[in-house]
Amino acid sequence: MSLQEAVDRYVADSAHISIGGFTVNRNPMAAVYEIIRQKKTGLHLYAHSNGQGVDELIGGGCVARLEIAYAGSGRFAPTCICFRKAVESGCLQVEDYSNYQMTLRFAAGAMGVPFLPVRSGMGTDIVTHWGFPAELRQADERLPDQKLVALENPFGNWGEASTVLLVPAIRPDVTIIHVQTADRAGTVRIDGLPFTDIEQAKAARRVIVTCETLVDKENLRDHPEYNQLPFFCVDAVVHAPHGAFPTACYRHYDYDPAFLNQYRHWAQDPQRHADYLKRYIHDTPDHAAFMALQDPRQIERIQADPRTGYASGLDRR
Amino acid sequence: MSLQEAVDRYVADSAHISIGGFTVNRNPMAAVYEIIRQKKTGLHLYAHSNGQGVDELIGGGCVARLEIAYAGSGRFAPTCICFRKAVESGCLQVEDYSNYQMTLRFAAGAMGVPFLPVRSGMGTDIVTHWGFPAELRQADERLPDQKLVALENPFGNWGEASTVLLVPAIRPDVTIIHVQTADRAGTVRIDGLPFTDIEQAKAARRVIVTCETLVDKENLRDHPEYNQLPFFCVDAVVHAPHGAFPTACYRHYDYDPAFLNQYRHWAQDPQRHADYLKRYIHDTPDHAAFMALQDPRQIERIQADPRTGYASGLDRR
Amino acid sequence: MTYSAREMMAVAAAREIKDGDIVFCGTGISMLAAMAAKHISAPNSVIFFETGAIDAQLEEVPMAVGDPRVMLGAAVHGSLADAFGFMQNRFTGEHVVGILGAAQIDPFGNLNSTVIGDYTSPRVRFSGSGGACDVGSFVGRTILFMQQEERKFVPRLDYLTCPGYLDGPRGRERAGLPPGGPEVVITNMATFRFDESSRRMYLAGCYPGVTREQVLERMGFAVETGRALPVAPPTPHELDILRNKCDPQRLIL
Amino acid sequence: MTYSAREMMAVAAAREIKDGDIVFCGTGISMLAAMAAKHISAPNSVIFFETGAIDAQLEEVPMAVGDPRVMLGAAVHGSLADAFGFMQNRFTGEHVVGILGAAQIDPFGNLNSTVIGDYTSPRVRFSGSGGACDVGSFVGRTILFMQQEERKFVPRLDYLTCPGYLDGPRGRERAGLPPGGPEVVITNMATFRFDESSRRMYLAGCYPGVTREQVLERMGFAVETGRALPVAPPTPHELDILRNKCDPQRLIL
Repeated sequence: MSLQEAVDRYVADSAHISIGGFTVNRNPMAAVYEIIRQKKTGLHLYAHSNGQGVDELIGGGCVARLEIAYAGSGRFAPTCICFRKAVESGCLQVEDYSNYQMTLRFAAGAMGVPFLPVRSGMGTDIVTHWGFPAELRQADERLPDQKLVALENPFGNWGEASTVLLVPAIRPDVTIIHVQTADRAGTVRIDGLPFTDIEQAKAARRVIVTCETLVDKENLRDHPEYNQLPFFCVDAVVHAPHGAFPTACYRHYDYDPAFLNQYRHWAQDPQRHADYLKRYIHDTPDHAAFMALQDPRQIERIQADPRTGYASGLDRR
Repeated sequence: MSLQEAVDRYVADSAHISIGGFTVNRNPMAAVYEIIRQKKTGLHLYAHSNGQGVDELIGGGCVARLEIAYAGSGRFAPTCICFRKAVESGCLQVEDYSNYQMTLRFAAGAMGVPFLPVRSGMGTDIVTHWGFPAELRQADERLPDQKLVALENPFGNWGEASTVLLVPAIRPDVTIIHVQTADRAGTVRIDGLPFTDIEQAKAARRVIVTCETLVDKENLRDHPEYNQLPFFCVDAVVHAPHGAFPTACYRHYDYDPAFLNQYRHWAQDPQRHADYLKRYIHDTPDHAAFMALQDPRQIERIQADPRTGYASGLDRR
Repeated sequence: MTYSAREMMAVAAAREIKDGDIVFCGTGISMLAAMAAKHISAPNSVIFFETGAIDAQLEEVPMAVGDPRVMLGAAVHGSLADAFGFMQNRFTGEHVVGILGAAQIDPFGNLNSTVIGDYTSPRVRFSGSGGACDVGSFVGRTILFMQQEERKFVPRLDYLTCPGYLDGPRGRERAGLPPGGPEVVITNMATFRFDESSRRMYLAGCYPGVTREQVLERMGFAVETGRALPVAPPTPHELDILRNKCDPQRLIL
Repeated sequence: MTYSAREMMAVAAAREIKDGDIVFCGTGISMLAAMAAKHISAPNSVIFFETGAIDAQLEEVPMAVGDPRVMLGAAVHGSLADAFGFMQNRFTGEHVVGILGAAQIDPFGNLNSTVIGDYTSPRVRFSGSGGACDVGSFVGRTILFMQQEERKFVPRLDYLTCPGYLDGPRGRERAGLPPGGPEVVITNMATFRFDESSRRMYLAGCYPGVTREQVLERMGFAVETGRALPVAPPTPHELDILRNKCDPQRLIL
């Protein structure tokens, strides 16, 4: 299946979607750009700590609501640019959780339970301040009625916990992840840190996987302990080289500091941002064309060193 | 550290212990035999579906209480022999859970929460019949006051669940697992299925790891994604070749059908069982001596075929 | 062509498996049924063990779900938490068919694999639930293997280990369980299904040469027999697959 | 030997790390502090990221906790669930020291990294909690980095993202949080600690050339200053490690 077809089929306007990756790493950018290219709107987006993918979807006008723990791209954007502008101008409804709370919410969806308990956040405003008002929650059956629920430990002081917070499960319509290797049926092998990609995928009704390398089934069966997601969880597998660019893909390429700095400059100004969207996304037919606009010498520079898995010595200023 | 020293130091009489492995696979048998050899008594034992390890500890007179989902060794003993006799004669107190409930109880301990929710078992006698009476539970601070607690879903029908069961965390004094590879500091690499070993280890105050191959730290650092347990979780690492025998260790050796059939024969009769305990365990100084009593041709036969990870074509009748 | 009752049971179960099903296998005959189905009519079914092996490529019959033979050529080696998560998760769990056995079964397809007699001082102790309680709670449908004996088909279980339809219509819902429940009971003489409205077991099929009366004699409770049809004997092809592809060492058969 | 305030901050934090500590690192200067401690006084400390990299062997300074540089030579690549599990688990969590920063801090060491102004229509929106709320909730002790500015040291936070001692003595216990709490606040001018009984911040140290008054001027609330001691400047060895081993590219410093 092509990425155009996968996004067209599984990402409807107003869908609840989640994207994998973490800050500057393994964001499913090819799919993010395709969603923008197809002008999807009103998306309800879930992420834990996501930088570039979340910010581009917001900047691309696709996102109405966001549930997230952290919107930043490390030193390139300690707070994501378009995210910040959208929140401050009141264009984006946000519900805040902590990273572990978001992780557990995806894990609850993956496990098929309505909630999981956590000992994080009691006494903070994350519990008391709701981004989605109670009326919105009650009116929308896609949202749990409550943001978080405190529960007195029914096992007394077992586990030395008098109280826990319960975090509600997330079950997106579709989760999109970008991985190093997948087979044609959809079995996934992630190298390096998996972040919460696997829980996000299992929690979703539909899963789109983009990958650097697409292989036959036999190639992944010698060491099943290195695979994380079986084919029956996956609805579309797309071969998308540099599919995480400008974020990193461990053992393949680094994040691109030049692009990320340039993006910050573009995103800070409405006209520059509009020009960027037109030239790089709307006027390109696909990710290969987007990549063809990059400086090939820079693409060479960010290739991963086989020993370290990143571009050792890369100029990252 | 020697296994003698590790067991002596971390397994006290009446300790709460858990052992890894599953039915006929990767039971930490070298440690089990050492516990029997040291005549530990009154142990409170946790396992999920464990066969040989659980049965030998019970037969060896070490276990007072057991929390378990399944006590069997597949076709060799659909119900473990010593376990069955101990329960039917009233010598062993047992608390029954399902496999997933036990898995989640270890996971809760590993995560540091007092309980986890599950949708399994509502309406069954696992909920209503308690092996440990309420008075015992209230008198013993090492036990949660309740076996299981039903909770009405505080998020309404979120997740299509009206009710969930809460399973209480397990936090053993010590967990013992046997793995293929560990480094001298304790970082662990399991090949093949990990079962619930990792959750069991993380849930425990102390962890003893026995391993087929002991390596230097550098050997495990090229592919950290293949390791499961970091050194700071592990208190003792012991090199114990054939440490899972007579159960299997994937990519090293198969279970030994001859021994397991012989064991069934021994365990069925008190005198034969006493002779077995004396000759194989109490009269041997360590696991190497126990292994030296085995037929070397049979040990050769159960060596794993590098392609399959088990002894292809082994006579298993 | 002669065949044993065990062979008939394995074939009857294999016929219940649809292409694309995710088949949860226990030990023994259930593995044979899953292997046979994959060779005969459901090549795209997925064999799956609670131990975490997904889409195992069985070359030799495993003797336990923890047998290293379940690991060969799998898609993923997960943990037990992963395996049960797939079943509890409704997106995947609804595609799972579970194959289970037990010491006792009642008219609503509930199972006992824990004790005979009083729980606190049992006459006979069995292995306990293992994953059965979880599978019976979570998955879309289950296939149950039983020996046709009066002491095994009982009006009331000594201990309810694994939920079927509990106390009947909407019993699972009232208890808070997900939808699902047993689809078929396969014994050494007959097959049973469950009435859509009463959720009680009825006789669905008798093996060649077996009468309804012979079946009823070997049950501790009455069942409706009016819908019973003859069960076709194993075909030579089915037997060939079972004997020569699935269990050439005769470890299970 | 001259040095910058950032260098002083990194060195002051590195000195707080004990050998054997498991150090939770965020982005920026906290990574430098952890790297410096490992080279100077705590060779057996473990650098650990919420992204799941355990005992990372940093050769280059990561620009984010999701930077692939955190993966090099680690003991284990876990998931986020694993990483936070180690902190919530008391057996391991008590050995973790967390290094955090924020936009605002209050007298009890609670942090805001979410908004300035009203939550529903903020004047300034920041990234949000990330893992900070979890770390502040779970781990044995935390080291907090702040810029010494009046608008950052506020009597009342606009939004409480990450718990310190909440409302004071036994505040965490009343809320149901595990034990723990901030140990030290490190700014570009001074260090602060928290009184054992009142749990309020007090001035613990002033950097060379900084007076108590200068510090107080740059705070929105008063603190006790009687226990303040001079902080030793970075030694040449500390500076050498920091500049040449930890951040030769000057990405953070």
